[in-house]
Amino acid sequence: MSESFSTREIMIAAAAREICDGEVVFVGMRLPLVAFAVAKALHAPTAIGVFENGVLRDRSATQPIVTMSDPPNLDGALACTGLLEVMSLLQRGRIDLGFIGGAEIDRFGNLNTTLTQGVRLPGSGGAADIASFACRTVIIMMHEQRRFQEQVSYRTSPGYGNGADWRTRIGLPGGGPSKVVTSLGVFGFTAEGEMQLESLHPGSSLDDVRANTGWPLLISADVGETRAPSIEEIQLIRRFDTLG
Amino acid sequence: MSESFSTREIMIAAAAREICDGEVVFVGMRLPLVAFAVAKALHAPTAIGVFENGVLRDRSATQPIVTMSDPPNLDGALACTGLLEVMSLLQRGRIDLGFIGGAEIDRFGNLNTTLTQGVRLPGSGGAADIASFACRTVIIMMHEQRRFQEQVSYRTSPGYGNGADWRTRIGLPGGGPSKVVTSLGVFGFTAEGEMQLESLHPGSSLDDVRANTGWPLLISADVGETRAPSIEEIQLIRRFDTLG
Amino acid sequence: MNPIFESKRRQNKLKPLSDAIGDLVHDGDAVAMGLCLESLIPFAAGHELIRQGKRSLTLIGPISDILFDQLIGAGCVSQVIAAWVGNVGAGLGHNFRRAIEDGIPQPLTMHDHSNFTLVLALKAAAMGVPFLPTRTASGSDIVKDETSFRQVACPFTSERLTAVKAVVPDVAILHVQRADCFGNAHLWGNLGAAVEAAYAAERVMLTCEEVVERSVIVADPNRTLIPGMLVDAVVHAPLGAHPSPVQGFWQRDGDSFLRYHERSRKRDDFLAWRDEWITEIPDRAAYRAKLEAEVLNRLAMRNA
Amino acid sequence: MNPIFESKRRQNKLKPLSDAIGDLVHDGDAVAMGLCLESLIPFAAGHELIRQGKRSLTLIGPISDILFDQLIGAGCVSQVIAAWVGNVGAGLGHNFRRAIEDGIPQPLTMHDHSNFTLVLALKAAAMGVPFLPTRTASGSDIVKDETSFRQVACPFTSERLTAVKAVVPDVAILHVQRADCFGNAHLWGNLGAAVEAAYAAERVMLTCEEVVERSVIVADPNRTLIPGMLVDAVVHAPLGAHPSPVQGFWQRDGDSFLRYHERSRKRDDFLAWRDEWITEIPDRAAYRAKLEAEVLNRLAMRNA
Repeated sequence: MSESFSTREIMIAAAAREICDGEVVFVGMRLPLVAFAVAKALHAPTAIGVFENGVLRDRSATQPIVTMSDPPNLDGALACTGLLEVMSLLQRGRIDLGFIGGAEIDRFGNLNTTLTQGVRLPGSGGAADIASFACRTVIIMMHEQRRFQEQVSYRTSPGYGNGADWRTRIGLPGGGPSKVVTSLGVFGFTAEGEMQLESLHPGSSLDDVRANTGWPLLISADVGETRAPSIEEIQLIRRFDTLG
Repeated sequence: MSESFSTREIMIAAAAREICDGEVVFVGMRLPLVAFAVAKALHAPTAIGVFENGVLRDRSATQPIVTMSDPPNLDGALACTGLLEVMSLLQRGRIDLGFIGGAEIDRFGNLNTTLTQGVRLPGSGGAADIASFACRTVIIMMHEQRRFQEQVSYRTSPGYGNGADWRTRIGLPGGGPSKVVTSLGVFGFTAEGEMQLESLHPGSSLDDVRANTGWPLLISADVGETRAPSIEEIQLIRRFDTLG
Repeated sequence: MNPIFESKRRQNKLKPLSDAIGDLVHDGDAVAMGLCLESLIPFAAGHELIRQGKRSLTLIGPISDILFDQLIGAGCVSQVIAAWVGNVGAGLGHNFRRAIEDGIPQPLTMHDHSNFTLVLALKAAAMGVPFLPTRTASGSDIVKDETSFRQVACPFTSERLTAVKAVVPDVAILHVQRADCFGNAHLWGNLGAAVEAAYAAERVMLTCEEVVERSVIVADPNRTLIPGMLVDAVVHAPLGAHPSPVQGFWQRDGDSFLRYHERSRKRDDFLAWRDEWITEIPDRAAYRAKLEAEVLNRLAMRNA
Repeated sequence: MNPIFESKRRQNKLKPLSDAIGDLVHDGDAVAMGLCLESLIPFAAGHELIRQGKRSLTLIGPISDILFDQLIGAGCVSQVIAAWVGNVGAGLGHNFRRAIEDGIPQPLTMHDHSNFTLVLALKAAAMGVPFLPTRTASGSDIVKDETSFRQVACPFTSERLTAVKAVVPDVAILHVQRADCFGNAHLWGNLGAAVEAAYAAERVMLTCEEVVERSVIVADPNRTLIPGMLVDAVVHAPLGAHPSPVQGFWQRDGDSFLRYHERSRKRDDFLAWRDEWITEIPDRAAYRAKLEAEVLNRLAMRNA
């Protein structure tokens, strides 16, 4: 009993599995928004979603939304407040999990959304704040060599810096990245803060990953295959991912 | 055409005259509350009242109130917000005039509401903040020798400190006290920041004032008599001062 | 998951008042109460603290009216961090004076703030920073208290400012108009430092006039000033702020403040008052029953 | 009386959009706009800035979507203080890229913030202090910009923190659901940094869906997040935030953002778009008339 699924769908499924029940999640937009809806429907019914514009929700929006400020994301919200209040929750340590992405990532999970060679990107938004303060972050990115660089050209959102106890030394209270979900696999981080392959998505190979990673990648001793999305997961993803 | 009036009533009338039309006034309780209502009815119809609990009003409460948080002071308010917002208005320089009082005052208009010899008083409340930031303050006090001291035992709310350019040196942006309205007269301040008698209330004498002031008091060259409350002022005071 | 958050993650946080106080407030805790200034003061919760004989509390609040005076007189308090302690309707607080001046019933350490510095101390904690800067009270004796205040230079302008130290309450106890069982709270009227305290505190306990369905909350999410994710317990306590006012529900019972002023003037009289109104009655329902019906009718407002 | 406040003291601040922009915004001003993040973006006011040919503006806003891209492309802007500049629905902002990468139509200085540091910069100004401290973005390249960020040591704990410099806008332009003619404004939905900007700015201009009587304002004073005492001009501009959403009034017009993305990809196409939608139409009424009735019907909400 299996069903075919897209790369986007397995990424959403993998992200959804990172949300535990009861957690307070800084959701973000696009894939994580769908992941949050799937997790709530499946295994995390009491998770709370927080959006940097000031919205707090305990249920997913019932209409598709493009931005966090679209009216369907406000309708049925538990609270509508402001950026400072939500950022205070972050800095105060009240957010369990935050989702972020980027144009470039390095081996220590630092992200760039500001400037690459010759290209001006939109900038941090709230990503640097989420990266600083969430008890853990999950990074979602397409896995391409230009994105997986030994060093990012601009460090917008801090991961583990230069590795080891860098976050503590620099005074970052949040826990840093716990997973990177890419189009090829799922990655964790070693105690030294270095990214490490944990599982390959069905159909992607170690060679694919290595060819698209700009540094000699650590591979976990028990690297496996990312669990394919169940039929239930796929159905939910397709229900919620109307803008996919 | 005259009418008898109490000391309390001439104090309220004198305080009301300090409010200009269009001003934003940090009102406080008791006498200033009545003074604000009288001023609005007579010569300052567009003045705005601000209360440190977070209430902003453009009309006086229609029922008598004991505290700024009594429901009649919230009914018909323009805005209900919080202490931090109102204090931000103060620190940002948005408050024209603030009323304050105290248990002790010294020759430079510094006030004590914290500790006198052997007596623990309730403390500053917002008085130190109003004294720091209002573009000018008007101080209202009973004129008794124990209250008018050469030096206050504890400086709760800064006036002109030790005189001259003290406020600038210490980094206080607000203008400091402009008037002291007492049970005996009305006082201004010299360019050096020292209190100076400007007018005596009808029936009080220079000797009364000197006997109740703990330092050699400056007397303005053109000291006169405080204008007695008009019949209109008295009627308004009696209408609003229901708790007097 | 962080164990400190366990109670915040419960879906139903409704508890009797005695359980909430028992579970959330421990001897020695720093407790923020009476944060709206003169309204929504959680007297029911305060009386339960007295009934349970809590000791060595630090009380935090800008102007918490006679609630602090009662807790001090009952011997629950060893320290106060406040801008004003007394009886707003009548002036001085007799128990506060006795404690400071004569150590009765026990010595009291007072950390004086202004209203502004107190809300800044709570805002710093709410924001998760160790201090916030201000220009207020320069040259005042208040800022000489080095426990709470230090000088700091602006790294841009070199101006000298006062740094106000963050105050992190162990518990914030707030009375609100309504909340759902998860702790999402609607409150309105003057807000004082209530929201800052809820964000600042490690634990948050709500007493409320009404427990409402989630649908009431989400019908006006901009009125949810305290999100349930910060709340550890919700107590249904109508009239729980008496004699202070609750916009939309109760007028201020001014006579009650004046009577307390007289009955707390002498230590023995205060103890008799405490027995009559707190320790000799089991709960808030009994307190309400003791109030005359005429008083309740006079104080009741229609929702506004 | 301080002359700067004269316009704030007027009892009737209603003006046509062109007068409000003409009176309140001058070449070289720092203008905060688009503060709620992706909703209530004052596009009508932004288009009037373009129509009046304002120059050398500094734009301030956390995520102000394509409003900033349009103003940059129209040559009004020499500096941006923001956390994110682009097209939220479609990604990059083409005019922003052209200005930064190629100096077209003119060079642009960018001061990068995170969302948190931007709201802190406005909050500092709102509070009247020159900086606020934070722990965010330590180790990020963002905080290397010494114009906006410096290190400061906590005088209590000695921790190193980042001081965020206050940003004081000359003008804040806000679109709100409703206001009275004195400028008391009710707004709801997600608030972003709107309230902080209104308190921070020297001058405040409101555009609103509805001008209401004072009685509507005082019926719910807790919804008055911007008090009239801070406001200098009120403009009745229904649909003034299109294509961004306005809770209770208008859904987001997503197609419009996508079409703009395509039509701004090349400089010449952008200029044609600007002519068609801004400079060749006289005012917002004409803009509204240009939108198809079907679009307006689709976007309209009942008050929620």
